[in-house]
Order: sequence, then C-alpha cells, then structure tokens
Amino acid sequence: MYTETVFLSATTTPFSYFPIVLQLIAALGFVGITMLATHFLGPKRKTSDKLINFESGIEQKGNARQPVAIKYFLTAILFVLFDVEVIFFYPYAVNFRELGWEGFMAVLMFVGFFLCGFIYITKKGALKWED
Amino acid sequence: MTLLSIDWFFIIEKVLLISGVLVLSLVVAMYSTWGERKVAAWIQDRFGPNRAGFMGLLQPLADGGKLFFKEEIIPSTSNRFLFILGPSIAMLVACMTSAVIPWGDTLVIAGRPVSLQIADVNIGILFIFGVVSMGVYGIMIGGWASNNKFSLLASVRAASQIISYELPMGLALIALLMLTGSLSLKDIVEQQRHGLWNVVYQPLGFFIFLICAFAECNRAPFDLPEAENELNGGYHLEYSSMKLGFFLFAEYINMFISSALIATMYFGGYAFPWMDSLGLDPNIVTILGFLALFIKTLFFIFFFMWVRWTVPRFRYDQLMRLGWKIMIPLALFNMLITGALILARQQ
Amino acid sequence: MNALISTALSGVVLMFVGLFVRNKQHIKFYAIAAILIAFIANLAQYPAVEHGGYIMYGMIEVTKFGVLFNAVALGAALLYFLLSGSEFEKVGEHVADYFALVFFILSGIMLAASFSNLLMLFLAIEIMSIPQYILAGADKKSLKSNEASLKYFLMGSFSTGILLMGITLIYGAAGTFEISGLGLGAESVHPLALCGIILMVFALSFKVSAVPFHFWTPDVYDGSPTVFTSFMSTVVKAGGFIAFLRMFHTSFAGGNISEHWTLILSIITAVTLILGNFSAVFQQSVKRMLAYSSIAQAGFMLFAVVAMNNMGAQGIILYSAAYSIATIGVFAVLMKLKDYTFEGFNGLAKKEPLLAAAVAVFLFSLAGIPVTAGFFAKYFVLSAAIQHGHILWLVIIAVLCAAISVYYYFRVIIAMYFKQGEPEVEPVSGGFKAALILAVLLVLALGLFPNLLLCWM
Amino acid sequence: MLTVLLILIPFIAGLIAFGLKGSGPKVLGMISSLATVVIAIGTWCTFRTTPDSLNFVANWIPQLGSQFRVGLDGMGVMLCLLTAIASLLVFITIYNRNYEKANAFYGLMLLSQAGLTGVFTAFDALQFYIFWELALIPVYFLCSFWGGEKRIAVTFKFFVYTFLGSLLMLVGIIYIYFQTPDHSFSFASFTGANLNPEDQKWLFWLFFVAFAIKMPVFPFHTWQPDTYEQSPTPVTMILSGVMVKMGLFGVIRWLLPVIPQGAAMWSDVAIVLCIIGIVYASCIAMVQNDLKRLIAYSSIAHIGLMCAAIFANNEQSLQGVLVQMFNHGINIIGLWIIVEVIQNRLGVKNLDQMGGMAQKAPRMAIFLVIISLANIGLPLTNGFIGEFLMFSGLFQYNHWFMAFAGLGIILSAVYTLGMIQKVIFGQGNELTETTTDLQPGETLALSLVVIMVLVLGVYPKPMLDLVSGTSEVVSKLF
Amino acid sequence: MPVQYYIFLSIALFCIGVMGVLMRRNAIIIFMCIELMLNAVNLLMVSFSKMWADAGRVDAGSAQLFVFFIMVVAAAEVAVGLAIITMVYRNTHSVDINILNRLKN
Repeated sequence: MYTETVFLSATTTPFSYFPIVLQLIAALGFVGITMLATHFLGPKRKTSDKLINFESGIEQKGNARQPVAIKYFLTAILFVLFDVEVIFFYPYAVNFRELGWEGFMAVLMFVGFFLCGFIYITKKGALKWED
Repeated sequence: MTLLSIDWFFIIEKVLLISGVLVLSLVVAMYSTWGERKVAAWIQDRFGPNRAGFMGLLQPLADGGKLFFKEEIIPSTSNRFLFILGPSIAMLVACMTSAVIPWGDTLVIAGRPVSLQIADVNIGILFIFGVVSMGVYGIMIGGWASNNKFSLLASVRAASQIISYELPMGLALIALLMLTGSLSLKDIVEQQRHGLWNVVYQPLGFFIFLICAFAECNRAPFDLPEAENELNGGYHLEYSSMKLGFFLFAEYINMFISSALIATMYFGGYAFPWMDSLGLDPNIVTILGFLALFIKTLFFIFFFMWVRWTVPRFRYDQLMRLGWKIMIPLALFNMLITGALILARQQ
Repeated sequence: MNALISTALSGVVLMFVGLFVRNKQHIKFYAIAAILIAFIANLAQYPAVEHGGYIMYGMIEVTKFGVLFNAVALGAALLYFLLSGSEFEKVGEHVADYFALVFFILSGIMLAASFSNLLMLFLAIEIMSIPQYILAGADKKSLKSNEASLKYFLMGSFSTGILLMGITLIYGAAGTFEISGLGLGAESVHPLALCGIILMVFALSFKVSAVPFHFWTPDVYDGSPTVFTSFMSTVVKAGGFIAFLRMFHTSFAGGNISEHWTLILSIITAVTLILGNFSAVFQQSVKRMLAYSSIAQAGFMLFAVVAMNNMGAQGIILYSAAYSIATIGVFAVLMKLKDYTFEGFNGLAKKEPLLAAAVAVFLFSLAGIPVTAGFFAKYFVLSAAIQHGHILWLVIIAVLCAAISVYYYFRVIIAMYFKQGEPEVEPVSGGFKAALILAVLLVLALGLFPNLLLCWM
Repeated sequence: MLTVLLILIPFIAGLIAFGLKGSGPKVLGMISSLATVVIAIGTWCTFRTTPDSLNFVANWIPQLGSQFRVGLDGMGVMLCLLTAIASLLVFITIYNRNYEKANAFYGLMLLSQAGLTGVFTAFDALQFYIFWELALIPVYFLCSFWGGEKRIAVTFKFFVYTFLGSLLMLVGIIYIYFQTPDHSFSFASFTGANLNPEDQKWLFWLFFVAFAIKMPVFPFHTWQPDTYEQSPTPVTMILSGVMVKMGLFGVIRWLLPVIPQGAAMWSDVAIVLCIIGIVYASCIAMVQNDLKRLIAYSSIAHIGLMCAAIFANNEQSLQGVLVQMFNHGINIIGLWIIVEVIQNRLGVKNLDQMGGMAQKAPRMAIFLVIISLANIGLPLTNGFIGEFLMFSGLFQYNHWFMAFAGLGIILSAVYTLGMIQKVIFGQGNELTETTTDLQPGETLALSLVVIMVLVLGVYPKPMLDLVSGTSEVVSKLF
Repeated sequence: MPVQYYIFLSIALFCIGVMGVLMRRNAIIIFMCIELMLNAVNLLMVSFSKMWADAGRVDAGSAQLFVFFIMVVAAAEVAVGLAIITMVYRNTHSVDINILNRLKN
C-alpha cells in the first residue's frame, strides 16, 4: 500500500543529535552570561521619564497592544496552510525517483489543488496589501 | 578513553568544535559590522571607520564594549520577562543554526577521525529550517513586550515577512532535495565534491533561495522591520545595552550562517575544484576545504552588503507581492521542472 | 467514488463561481445543478456495486450501502438547497463560499460512508467538521454566532484529539489501519485496543452529540445561523452516525470485543434519550427545542450502532432520510418566521395553512407517528435493538422517551392550530411551496412504502 | 374487496371533505356513512355465505414480511357495522349544527372512521398498529379544536397516554415478529409463533397496557373522564361508542390468541383490576354532578365488566362480551345524543341546573328512559343478553368476582336512575323553561337507536350467530 | 529506547492537554492544549510505527504518513481556529471562554 520512506530506514540514532544538545547548552550559557553581565555592568540611574515608552517624543496615548490590521493575521493563517502543504512535498521529494511519472502526475494534481487555493485567495484579495 | 561507557574524546572534540564555531560566528559577525561600514564607505566614496586601530579594526570591539556598559532600560509598561526573552531567543537561534553545517571534511588527529561538522544528522536542512523559523519568535516577542506601537507594528511586519518568505524558501529546498536525494548537508556537499556544483543544476532555486535569505535576515532591500524613517527604528526601538546588541548581532550571525548555507548547498561547501587530485595530505585538503568555504562565505557576506548599499528598500506591499505572487509560483515551477527533468533523464 | 469526486470538485468550482458571478442570487442555481450532478453520478455507480463492493487502494470501499447512504445524503442536501438555498444570501456576503463549504461537508460525509482505512475515517470526520466551524460563525457580527463557532471549534478539535488517540492506540494494538484487517478480538483483547475503542466511542459520541458529550450542541445549534443549523443537525449528523456504524460494525463487532463497548454505548444511548428528551421539553425557543430534539434523535440512531445487525444498518439509512427531510422542512418554515419561540407559531394554521400543515406532517414524522417516514425509521431501529436481544431495557426507555418527545413536538402543532395569534411570516414564493409539498410527499411516501428506499439495499 | 371499500370510502370521502365548502361536507359525510352502513350490512350477508371472499391481501413491504392484509370474521363484521352505524348516527344528529371550519370537522370525522374500520379489519400486526395510531390522530385534532375550555391540555394527556401504550405494543409486536417462524406480521404467523412462557409473561403486559389504556381499565383510565367532558359531543360518541371497543377488540383478536399462556397467567390480575375499576367508577358516578362525566364513569364501569368477562376464560362470557360490544356502543351513543341535545338546548352540563325536562321535551324524556334502562341491562333491552352471558361466564370462573361485578350493576342502576330523575323529573327552572323538544334529525337518530335497542333486546339471535364463530375459536385458542 | 517510554510520554502529554482543555479558560491556551494533544498523538504514532517496523511489518510507514495527515489537518484547524478566535476577540475584546456564557443571556 505504501512505499517505505527513507525516513524510516535511515540509521541515525538519537545519539547523533547529542552534539546539538551540547551546542544548545553552550549557546544558552553564552546568552545567559552575557545577559547577566550587561545587567551588572551598566549604570543604573533610572527616572520615571526614562522608563516611559518612546514614541517619537509624543506623549503616549493608550495601550500599544491593539489589534493590528487583519492582513497580518491572514498572512499568518495562510502561511500555516501553505506551509503544511509544502510538508507533503518532502516525502515525495525523497522518493520521487522510485515513484516515477505516476507519482509525478499525482504531485502535479496536488500542485493543481495548491494553485487552486492560491488563485482563490489571490482573487479574494487576501494578498492585496495596497489599498 | 571511555568511562562510564561514554567516549570522552568525542565529547572533548565536540566541545572544542562548538566553541570554535561559536567564536567564529561571533567574530565574523563583529567584523561584519566593520565590514559593512567599510563597504558602505567604499560604495559611497567615503572612508568609513579609521580611528580605532589600524583601518578602524578595533571599532567592533569598541562598539561591543560600549553596549556592555550602557544603561539597561526596561520600560515600565513593558512585560519584563518577555522583554528579556525576546533578544535571548534571537541570539540563541542564531547560535544554533551552525550546528549542522559541515565546516570541513574529516581531520585525522592522532589516528582519530574528527569531523568538522558538529552534528551530521540526516535531516540537516529540516533542522536549519526549523531553527530559523524559531527566530521569528525573538522579534515578535521583543516587539510585543516593548508595548510600543512602533515596535509592535515592526514586529508584526517582521513576522509576516519572515513567514511569507519561508514558503518559497522551503519549495526551493525541495527542488534541491529532489536533486540530491538527501537532507543531510554533508551528503549534499559530498555529492558536489564529486560532481558539479548544485548552482549549475539549480540556478533558479539558488536565485529564489538567495532572495529569501535576504528577506529572512531582514536585510536590505527587505529591511522593513527596522525601516527607521517609517518606524522609528523598528522592533528594537525600546532596547538598549546588550539586549539591543543581541538583536543586532543575531542579524549579522544570521547573515553569516545564511552565506555559509548558500555556499554549502549551491556552491560546493568545503569542496573546491580538483581538491582530490592535488595529491596532498588529507588533513591539508580538509583545511584548504575549510578555507574555501570561508572564502565563499565571505563573498556572500560581501554580496549581502553590496546589495544593501545598492538597491533601495522595497515598499511593504511590494515586498509581500514579490513573496506571494512571484516567488511562490516561481518556486513551485522550479520544483516541478526539476522533477520532470530528473525523471526524464532517468529513463 | 464518482459522487465523492464530483462533490469535492463542485465545492472547488463553487468557490470560484463566487469570484466570477456577480449576482448572488444565481449562485443557488449553480449549487442545485452541482448537487444534481453528484446525485446522478452517485446513482450511476449503483449497478457496479449491486452485487458486492470494491476497495480502492485500500482506502475507500465502495459498497451498495454506501451508495445508498450517499443518495440519501445528497437527496436531503438537494431538498435543503431547494428549501433554504435563498436563506444563504441573508447570512452574509460570501454566498458562494457557504455553498462550497456545504459541498465540502458533503464530500466528508461521503467519505464517512465509504472509508476502509482509519486514515480516511479521520479525514472524513475532519472534512465534515472543519467547514462547520466556519459555517457556525458565518454571521460575523452576531455574538451568538461567534460563540457558537468558538465553542464548536474548541469542542470539535478536542474530540478530534481524542479520536486520534483512539486510532493510534488501536494501531498500536493491531499494526494496521485497515478496518477490515484490524483483527481485534480474535483472541484476548489487547489493553491498548480496549482503551482505543473506548476513546473512539467517546470521540464519535462527541461528533454525534450523544450525552454526556452533547453540551456543546444546544448552544452551537442555537447560535449558528439558522440555515446552517438546519444542515448541521441533519445531514451532517447522519454522516457522523454512518461513520460510527461503519467503524464499529466492521472492526469491533467480532469475537469477544463487542461486549466491551456495547454496555458503554447502551448507557450512552439511554442517557442521551432521557436527557435529550427531558431538556427539549423545557425549551422556549423552537430552534433550541430542535437542537435538543436532535440529541434525542441521536439516541435513537445510536440504537442502530449498538444493535450491530442488518436491521440497524437499514434503520440508519431510513432514519437519516426521515429525520433529515423532516428537520430540514421544519427549519425551512422556521426561518420564514420572525419569532423563534413557540408563541411565534401561534395561529400559523390560519395565516399560512400550507406551511402549518407541512410542519405538522414533519413533526408527526419526527415523533414517529405512522404513515410518516419517521415511524418506519423508529420501527427499524427498535427492531434492530429487539433483534439484538440483550438491550430490551433500552427499548423500553426509548419507548417512554418517544412518548415524551410527542410532548414538545406537539407543542408546535398546538401553537399552530389551537392557539390564537398573528405570526409574522415572510412572504413565501411558489417555488418554496412546491419544494415543501415535495418534502411532505416524500415523508408520506416513505411512511407508506419504506421499501421505496430499502428495496435498494 | 368489500372490506377494502369499508376503509376506502370514508378515507376518500374524508380527504374530499377537506376541500368542500358550505354544506358540502355534511352531505358528503351523510352519503359516505350511508354507503358504509350498506356495505357493512353487505359484508354481514357475505359473511353468512362466503366468508373467505371478505379477505384481501396485497403486497406492501415484502422485506419486512408485512402485507396489506384485511379480512373480517364475525367480530369484525359486527364492529364494522357498529362503526358505520355510529358515524351515521352522529352525522344525522349533528346535521343541523354548524361547526366552525365544517370541512375540516367532517373530514377528520370521516378519517377517524376509516382508521377505526382499518383497526377492525387488519389481519397484519404492523398494519393493525398503524391503523391503531391513525384512528387516534383525527380524534386528537377534533377534540383539540372543537372541544371545551381545557381541551388542549386534556386532549394532549389523552394522546400521550394512548401513544405511549401503543408504542409498548409496538415493541411487543416487533418482539413477536422475530419469534415467528417465517418472519411475518400476518395474524396466522403470530398465532403460530413459538413464544415460551417466560416471554409471554412480560409480553402480555406490553399488549395489555396498550389495550387497557384505550378501554380504559383502572388504573389507566385517568384520561377518560376529562377527555369525554372536554371533547365535542359528536367526537365523544365516536370515542365511547367505537373507539373504546378497539381495546376490547385488541384483547380478543390479538392478545388472547397470540399470547394465550400469558393471558392465562395474568387473567386474575386483569380481572381484579377490572373489578376495582367497576366499583370505583360506579362510586364516583354516583356522586358525580356533571352529566358528561357521569356517563363517562358509567362507561368505565361497563367496559370494565366486559374486560373482566374476556379474561373469564370461557366461550359464554366471550360471546357475551362480543354482543355487548355492539350493544354498549349503540346504547352509549344514544345517551350521548341526548346529552348533546340537552347541552345544545341548555348550554350546561351540570345536573343541578336541570330538571323538569319531561314536561318541556317529552319525546326526549322517553328516549332517555328507554336507553338508560338498556344501559343498565334490563331484560328485553339489548343490554340484557350481553350482561347475562358475561355474568354467567364470570360466575363459572369465580363466584367472588361475579359478586363484586354484580355490585357494579346494582350501582349502575342507582346512578342511572338518579340521573334520569334529576334530568327529566322534578322542578323545572328558568333554564329548562325554554327547552324545546327534539328536532327531526335528532328524533330520527334516537329512533334508530331505540329500534335497535328493542329489536336486539327481543331477538338477539342474529347477533349471537354472527359472533359465535369468533368466540368459539378464541376461547379454544385461549 | 523501549517503546513503553514513548507510550508513557505521549500519554502524559496527552493527559496534560486534556486537563488543560478542561481546566483553562483562555481560548488560546485551550487551543494550544488541543495542539499538544495532537502532537502527543503524532509522537505515539511514530513510535508505534517504529515498533511495528522492528516487528517486521513492511507497511509500518503508513503510520508516519498518518502523522503527515494529522499535521495537515491540524494546520487547517489552526487556520480556522485562529480566524474564529480573532473574530471573537474583535467583537468582545476577550478570549476568555467564560464571557461566552455571559453572551447567552
């Protein structure tokens, strides 16, 4: 039914990820130490004026955390969708030589649907940033 | 030397390598700031930094020191924890990407093969992809935690931009993956060592990847998140001292890693022409390979700077249109063409 | 398979139709045409499966039963479009998208009637569910609609998580996803499989809103735009049941495994019946009453799953048809009214005798009065349970609950016929009346001759 | 075919009546009921010569083993005749009344007649069930629309009661269906089903409750007085004259032959319930001031006696029951016609407000006396022969039961005579002063009733012959 | 590592997710908990796949494909869910699900 994937047959052991853990520890250490160092090294002369937000010298009005344009959300949502569609290409790309033209046709169909969705959102104006 | 069934030489070797790579990234990043100014000056027919040390070579150290000794300000209305977390994540992510890049072939030290790659995992490209995606959190959290309208807007912009360009980037990588059949960067380099560089097979893929790399690093002409004339300086507007430094540094490290990655994936990595027919000691060849990679990387860093001081900044709608309406279809097309050509040749 | 492809493609086409057709009122006709095509495509494959189905790629099994169920679902959807198609325009501006989503739901339902692999079950359930989350929130400005959407979404994805855990555990025990090859219960029951089955019972109960997993239903059905409630509580619910039935009858019926879930499911059924009916009694809004009654009807449909016999399978087809037609009809009339409370129906018989008569027939059908389709639907599920033999106590509960259900269904009839009032009714078109009469005739025809449907089994 | 016509004529007439205006429905109803009476008499004649020709079978739902299977035995002929006569009487009585939405009223009346006939002719259990429900729906609408003040709640109670009962019966039917050897709903298969005594033990109750609610038997009777009181009187005539016979019919046709052991097991309990009902209803009737409720309770008592007699388990009592089913139907319809007349004239139903009607309406008084006496079961009236047979059957079964049931008869005499006294004798008041006597239509209807009362009282043989076959068969099966 | 470890880990994650859904009131957090449940399932699926592959079943890769489908469907859910939450937030300025019960009256 399925073709066995390369992911399954690969022989990497969890151990080959060990150096990555080491690097993570090192990076964490570096970041942490630097953060601490800068905390202690700098001068501390705080005034209330200094601690308010800088908004081009204009007095701050209201909370900054207001809903931003819906476009940004839309982009994020579309990204999630298209990104996982891209995920489907990965197993195909690994196996596509064995799958041959038949598999290529299937992927062509998949890309067709992908493009359908793409054209749809374009036509709907989801990607229209210029107003 | 094995103790408690742990190979301690392996640990030592890796620790040394990691330190080396991290130091290298930091140093390259530091001198990129110097380089950038010099390149800008050269392009604009100026001198650039020339006071601190010979040709201003000590300038980056002075800048770094200054950042350390600046006062650390956390705005009272911001979220303290997230405010610190933002730059930390940015830096952490920048430091992690280098883990799977093969900086060179294997050295043989005292009869023991020492790989110049920190971790050769079979999903190398996916790892980079995953770690780079995390970078957006640093910017997003930093911008949101500042509780500043400009920062928030900048960070949202940055996030949108980064995720938008991740799609064509992923698709370009898929085309590359079809070509190589492996996600391991080591394998990719080894294939190029014995054949042509991938850029020959994947010119379009390279081009797409390059543009996406620009956008991912928030480099000009896509440096919208820090567009100073629109946003007062962008998502790190409220930052000072080393936290600001982290954001800036992370950007330069990312640039370095991107250049190394482009060199690795499309330009043979540590491979250079006729490296196997020189008849030299393998260790020498390895070191030469490392130098080759380094030179390629430096070239791309220079290229990044060159573009920055040559091409004007995009408008945001242009940026998004380029990403979604041009790059994605182009990348899909590239992928399909690659697949079709390979299949056609196979028969 | 034809029908599945054609509905899915129709969905895509309708999405694009919305981009190119300027007059929103025409979209309805495209949708009706598309569903007619799907209906015919579905019937066209009947001869091929008349003497046994076939499996495609180990994923989808085309059977006579599935084709028949698809015909019922598509027929009900056709009726739904005919009756309520014009209501879509009142919900919002994205009319074509709503239709497209309905088509996607339909393709999910078709998948649910023909999956032969757990992967397809999962996809079917999700294809059915996700568009519903959107439809529930289609009225973007209404807080109730927002609430419905959010609640439905959270509960729906939660139950998806549980379903997936169930599937995974079953896979862990069986090593395959093919429902005919799970081979559970041949020997002793693997504990993983047992947990998996129980989780699946829970998850699917969520999807078909069986008590105690029903709490989202009334709010969601109440809050959603009425035109979508009508669809969600009928055809889609039937789709959930068909998935339930197919899964449990194919994979979990054999050997000593059925005893492990039969009791749980019987208890769920009993509680569903009792709670659904009693809660419906206390509702003031007809829309909400129908929501609770759909829970109660779910209890009846669960009989078919518990009973695990041919009678139950037939029953669920008939029940789906009877319940869907009747409920869609009641909703269609409800949408023409301004006031959704029982008082809103007062005196409808005087003002709109045809509408009132049609609603009365539909309500008779829902209550299971003979000569309407609902009677044979109930008859079949009761028969299935009696044939099963060990759940007679459940049958008695069901009968008592059916008597209770008469109470709230007849409240509407009483309001329409025996109470004075001036209901505010939108003017109805001739086409609407014709469709309503068609629905009434269908209900009566199935009530007199259920073999019109069953002779295809 | 005749049998099918019996159902079809009122059914089609009913549907047509919905579409008619003015006096059309009235005329149509009259024609249809006359036709059914004629056909019913025709079936009687056919039954004496070629009973098999009354059976009719058509394919219906072959997958379920259910067929459209109608037929008539002696009991069926008699009840169909009763149904036809009852509806004729009703239509004659109300010919001069004007009902709101007359077309719907007549349509529903005719439909209920069709449903009732269907019940009495069904030889297929599923079909029996369907007709059983169908007879109910029009009656529900009739009562709810044209009834008294509290009609909606009361009728609803009635509906839910009977619906619940019939659903239980449905469960029983389905259960037996699965036990039949050929998986069929036909009467023959049902009687041939191999039901073990354990099953029969509880199956009995599924059926009995359904029938008991319909009859009604104590403690399932609570819907009945309210419904009789609130319903429009023509509907009450159908309800008490014919519809309660459905319960008795069900016991005789389906319960006894299909679940004989169950019936035998529980017959004592059933009889005790019936007798409690008789005594209880009689006592309440004695203190009842409302005319309609009084007759309603008297009906409970009479039906209780019939039900007890059925379970008394011998041919004599069964024959008595069968005859009494017809006679009680005639008598009680007669009583209701008079109630209808009184209510029409006075507008009240309270006994205290009546009196002295004998002077103002002598013809009505005479009819009332005759019919009341028949209702008590005085010799030479039609009520006598049935009650006599039932009592003797009950006596054979158990002396004590007979004694208590006999108490009911005595009480019945007490309250009936009391009612006569209060209604027609004594002092008149300003309300009764204005009373007019019977109109021609009412006179005709009551005359028909009284003729039947007297003829059957003096010469009951044809009726006994008609039903003897049934009682013989059933008592053997039992 | 034995497969039991993975099973326990995934079940633990799954239970955390379930508890989160049942106890938290913030729609976003509930949503994240649901995602946690799905990912627990993914993890378990992959470990079972490995388990069956080790046991010699050739079609054990199908479980990994299943994971892909779960991811895709989860993404679709994320898209819809985020849209819904955004919509609710814009109308009520809150993502607390308790506010929903207030809407009812």
